[in-house]
Amino acid sequence: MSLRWRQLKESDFVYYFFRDPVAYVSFAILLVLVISAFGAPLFAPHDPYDQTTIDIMDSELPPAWKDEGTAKFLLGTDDMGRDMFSTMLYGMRISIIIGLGAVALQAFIGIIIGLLSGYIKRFDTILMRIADVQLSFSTYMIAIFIGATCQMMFGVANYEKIAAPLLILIIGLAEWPQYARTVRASVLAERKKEYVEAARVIGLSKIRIMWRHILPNTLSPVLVISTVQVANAIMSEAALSFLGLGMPQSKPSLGSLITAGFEYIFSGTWWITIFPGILLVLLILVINLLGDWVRDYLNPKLYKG
Amino acid sequence: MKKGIESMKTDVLVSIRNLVKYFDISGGWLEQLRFTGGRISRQEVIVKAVNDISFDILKGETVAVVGESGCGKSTLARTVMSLYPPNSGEIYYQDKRIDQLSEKQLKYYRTRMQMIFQDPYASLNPRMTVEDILSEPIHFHHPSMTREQVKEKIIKVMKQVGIDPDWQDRFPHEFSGGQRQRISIARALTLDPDFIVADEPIAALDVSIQAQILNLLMDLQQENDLTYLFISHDLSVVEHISNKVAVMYLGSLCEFGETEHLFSNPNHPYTQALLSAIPKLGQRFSHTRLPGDVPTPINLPPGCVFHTRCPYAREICFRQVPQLIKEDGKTAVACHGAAEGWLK
Amino acid sequence: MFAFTVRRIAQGLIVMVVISFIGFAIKHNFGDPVRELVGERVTPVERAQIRQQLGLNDPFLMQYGRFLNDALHGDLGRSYFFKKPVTEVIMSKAPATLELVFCASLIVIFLSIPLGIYSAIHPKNIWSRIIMSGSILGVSMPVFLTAILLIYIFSVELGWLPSFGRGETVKLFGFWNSGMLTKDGLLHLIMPSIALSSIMLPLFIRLIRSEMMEVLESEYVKYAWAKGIKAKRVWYVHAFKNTLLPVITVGGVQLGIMVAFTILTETVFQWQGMGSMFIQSVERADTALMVSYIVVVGFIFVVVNTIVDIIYGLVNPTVRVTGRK
Amino acid sequence: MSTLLSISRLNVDFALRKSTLRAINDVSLTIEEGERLGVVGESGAGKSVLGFSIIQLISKPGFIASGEIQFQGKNLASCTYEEMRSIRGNQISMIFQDPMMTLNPVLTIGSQMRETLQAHRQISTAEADRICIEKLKKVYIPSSEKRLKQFPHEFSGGMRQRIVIAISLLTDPSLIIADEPTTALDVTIQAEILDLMLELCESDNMGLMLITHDLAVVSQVTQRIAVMYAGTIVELGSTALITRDPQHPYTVGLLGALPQRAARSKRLNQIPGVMPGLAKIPPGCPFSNRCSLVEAICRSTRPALETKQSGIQVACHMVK
Repeated sequence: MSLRWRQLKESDFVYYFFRDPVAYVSFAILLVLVISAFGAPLFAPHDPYDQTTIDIMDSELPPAWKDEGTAKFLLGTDDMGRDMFSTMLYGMRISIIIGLGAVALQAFIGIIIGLLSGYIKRFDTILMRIADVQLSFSTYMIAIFIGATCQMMFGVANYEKIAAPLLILIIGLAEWPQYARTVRASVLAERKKEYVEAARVIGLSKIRIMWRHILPNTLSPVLVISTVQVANAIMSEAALSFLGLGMPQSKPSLGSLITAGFEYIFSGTWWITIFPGILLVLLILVINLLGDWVRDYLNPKLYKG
Repeated sequence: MKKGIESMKTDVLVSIRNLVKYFDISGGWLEQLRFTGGRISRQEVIVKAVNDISFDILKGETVAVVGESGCGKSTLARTVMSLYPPNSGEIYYQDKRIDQLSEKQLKYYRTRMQMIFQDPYASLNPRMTVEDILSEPIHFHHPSMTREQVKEKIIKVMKQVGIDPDWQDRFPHEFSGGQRQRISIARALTLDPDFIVADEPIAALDVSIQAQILNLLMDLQQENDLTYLFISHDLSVVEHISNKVAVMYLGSLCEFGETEHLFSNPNHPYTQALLSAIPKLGQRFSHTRLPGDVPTPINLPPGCVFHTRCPYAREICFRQVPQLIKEDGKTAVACHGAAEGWLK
Repeated sequence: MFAFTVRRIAQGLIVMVVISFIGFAIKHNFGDPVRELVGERVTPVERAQIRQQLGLNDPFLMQYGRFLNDALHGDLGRSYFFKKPVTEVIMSKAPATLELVFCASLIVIFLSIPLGIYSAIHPKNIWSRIIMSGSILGVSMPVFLTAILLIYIFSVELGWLPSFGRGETVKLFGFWNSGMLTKDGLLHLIMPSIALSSIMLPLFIRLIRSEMMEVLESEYVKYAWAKGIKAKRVWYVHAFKNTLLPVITVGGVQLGIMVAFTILTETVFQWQGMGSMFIQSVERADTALMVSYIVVVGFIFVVVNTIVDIIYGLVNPTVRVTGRK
Repeated sequence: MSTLLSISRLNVDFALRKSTLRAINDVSLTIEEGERLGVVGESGAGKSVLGFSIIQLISKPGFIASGEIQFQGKNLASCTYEEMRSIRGNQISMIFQDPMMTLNPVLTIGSQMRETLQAHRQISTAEADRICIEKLKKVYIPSSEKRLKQFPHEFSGGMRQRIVIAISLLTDPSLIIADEPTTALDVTIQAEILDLMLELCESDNMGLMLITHDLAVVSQVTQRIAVMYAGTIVELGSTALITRDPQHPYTVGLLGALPQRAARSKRLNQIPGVMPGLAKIPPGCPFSNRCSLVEAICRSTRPALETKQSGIQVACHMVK
């Protein structure tokens, strides 16, 4: 244990990480954001889901430093009278959960399909054609289509009830080709290498070679795209919510908060949109910055399928 | 079969008979479309990597396969190792036919035949420690062996190839190219094989390291009673290490025979050109120029594959594929000129 | 090259068939053509009759074949909401979207290439750092948020630019409503085009930069330096020509994707194009219109991709001569 | 004969994140006009860096720390960018290792040849084409006129290397630096290319710096050899003398390791260990940790390159 710890401490990864201010500052901000999102019930001064504590008379109050603001609501309130700060924390939690869930699903589908089509020629053509079509269609588009279809299937009311798992499913189904292509390309590159032939000469089975030899060597590019994909999934969720295909106003994500505020922006009530907007951009930005850093550090050739 | 090849003897370890290996690289049917002469046609693109090759490898000897890049020598090695199924022809290991066996039936032969690869950087899995790399074959083929026995075996092979057994937990990237090649050799030795295919084992190494690895291979052959199929493009290395040489050109065997005899008395015009091109220390060149370039293995020339570049080619060479014929009892040559006596 | 082109077009056709099949499957399962045709106030008996007449009880594949045949003749069904043939509705909305995409593409192409090249040639320069920081911020900004911010700053706070609609338009060739010929129309185009290009532009800059930096490391660029060639020629001829190849492939696809982003932009700016029409058709459960949008957008993507592939083939001598990618 | 290139006390450093490493350590050598010099060493010995430092194209993060490179009355180490550009590809041409990678895949052979001429001379396109065709003929490329319109992928590896050689001849340079020009080629092609280079150097009285790991190749083409080890020259002298009777223990070992020199099927003479990386070069003689003749002085004092009894310059305390 202590040996592992020391190895980690002495590794290049840690060394370069602490040498790069962009990397550790981004990481620190991300850490704060994630902790405050998941600790929302502890940190938030108000509970936006508890109808009894919300007073419609408090609606559209500006931030505390404005003349009409009150200290009770630091960043003001939204159109329903919910405390912006608390609602944003809860909203960020939903955004992050959906983002991570969707990426887990994409990665699961994508890695399996990528491995299969990279190693078994028969699957390859058809699976990659599907992935190509889906990618050339843009993942947003697919997500919007699936979302629209789901909404028609379930009806608006039912859709809103199961919005969170449904969004994970929609974004996951829309974006798996990214993973599949990355994994496939790196499987194709790895399986040409002689260590795979060496494993075959030993007589190991295909499944074992795939699992023990090829998969571990495709993980660097997977890790690199994972960070970017989390950012993309959060963005997709926000876009879907903005179009009314995402989280309902009663349980808003950052995206649906921005949507709700958009109607009021012309009347000068900017804070309902701008604050969640800044938080959303900050969240995505730090993830992207970390993703860039990880990519530069690992520097895998992100194989262009 | 053919007169040129010795009939099977008991001391034949591996025998290759009329081996043919083609690769279809035409892709899907849309990729096969061609537009020629005003009409659309479908065309398969087939690389004829190995064409009808036969020779025997006797127990304890080193047979080298030489040829320029793209001549099919590596494909031959991999087909012999059952990494590729041959399109036709047979491979025998101690008189047992092994080219049509399933992976399960092959399991025993996998312990008898092992392989060493060219690129010391690609041939070791970068995510496995030396111990993992060396123990994997043992665990797979001898699951009943205890942890201690496996450990003992690993230490033994590591010592044999000259790697400090204390370095078992290290990863491949912590070793130099020469050391990695030693580990790669150690992996081949863990199963105590009789027969090792070495595919350009020293091509990627520096001169002083090449000598170390060649010496190691020769030592191991003595200690472990090994038989080698040694693939190389470096003729001076081949001359040094092998008992017999097979010269390949464009997927075909040009000449096969005892090293000393073949080097001092090459019969095939291609062998002659190849030998004359070896840079020799302190001598000016006197090489035979070959006109033109090597044709692609996709469109093999008819007749003798070498006729497009052969300075002696005659009419028969354009039509008829020459057979491998043993002329003087020592080397077998596939050349009409040599067979009919008009070459020289 | 000919065979290559044939291949690309054939692949495009296959994709179109798949898209139309998916589109039809959605329509078949969720749409109600009877309602689209005659509305809700019809007795069940009449309803069943109409169903029979329309062939809605036929096997799925037969109906699909009919759908395909109709689509090939330009008939994609009737919109329930607009009470008009879908083709007509889409034709009236398409110019708005296409003009928007066109302007945004111009912004992307004319800004990304110089900025990308500059930051690749001088990676450590302060301007390159600013470009790169700006582009990562741009990549992290959702399109609709950029649009909202633009409206807030330039319409609400400063009052310089109009915040919604297309403004004054001129009818061209009898069907094309163009906003690009009047001052008002152009003013209305500014913010939506910027918003639409806001995510593509940084992506393109990053793409061009990384591809170009890779090319600058290549052996042949080093050889060009060793030949004593002037820096400008090395950068703009040797390096940039090779950068173009991957950028064309990825870039073409991305320009197609821009059509998808019009949905978001058009919604924010209440731009009367195909994107906002699509979202409205989803809200109104106007299945025929929605499915037609999918098919039309799919068609645009396929056409763009095919053209891009063919251009790639023309630019790349390896493909041009051998016909293999 | 007068001196064409004279390198004196050249040091090249690589600036890494944590430290600076010396890749070329105190190297001095000369090339006379029309002379062919071979630079031999294993990978990492610094021979390529030496070649690139002459034309000031060391890959980042390498830079010339000190020393002079005198070429036709100019010190290349202190030339301005523009001065250097007008020398590269003009008076000094370079031939790279892998002909598959050195030619730009999207430009025709003609435009890649023409641009070289036009970068250094004020000439018309027609005149440039005439010179290009003339040089292509010189390297035995048939139907040269047609070739100018073709792209690199339409040529085989050997043909491409001929084209690269033709490009290097365009401006009639007085020095060609060839960095492993035949390593990526097959033996038969290698022999042809070397033969061609030798012929051209002799007919045009060009200087050649042939950088390679292959002693046999060097011995066939060059008049003098510089043997490099870990960033320094350990032995420098006439090719005939060194191949016949090498002095430095490293050269002795290297020649002994060649299968050509050994009896068939007998063990080769091997040098134990590996060449140290730049960060791990021992103090004193860089070869001391692998040398069989090593004594105390070798571990403490760096030997200088001196002319010994044999007439060869050797950097070794033990050689008289």
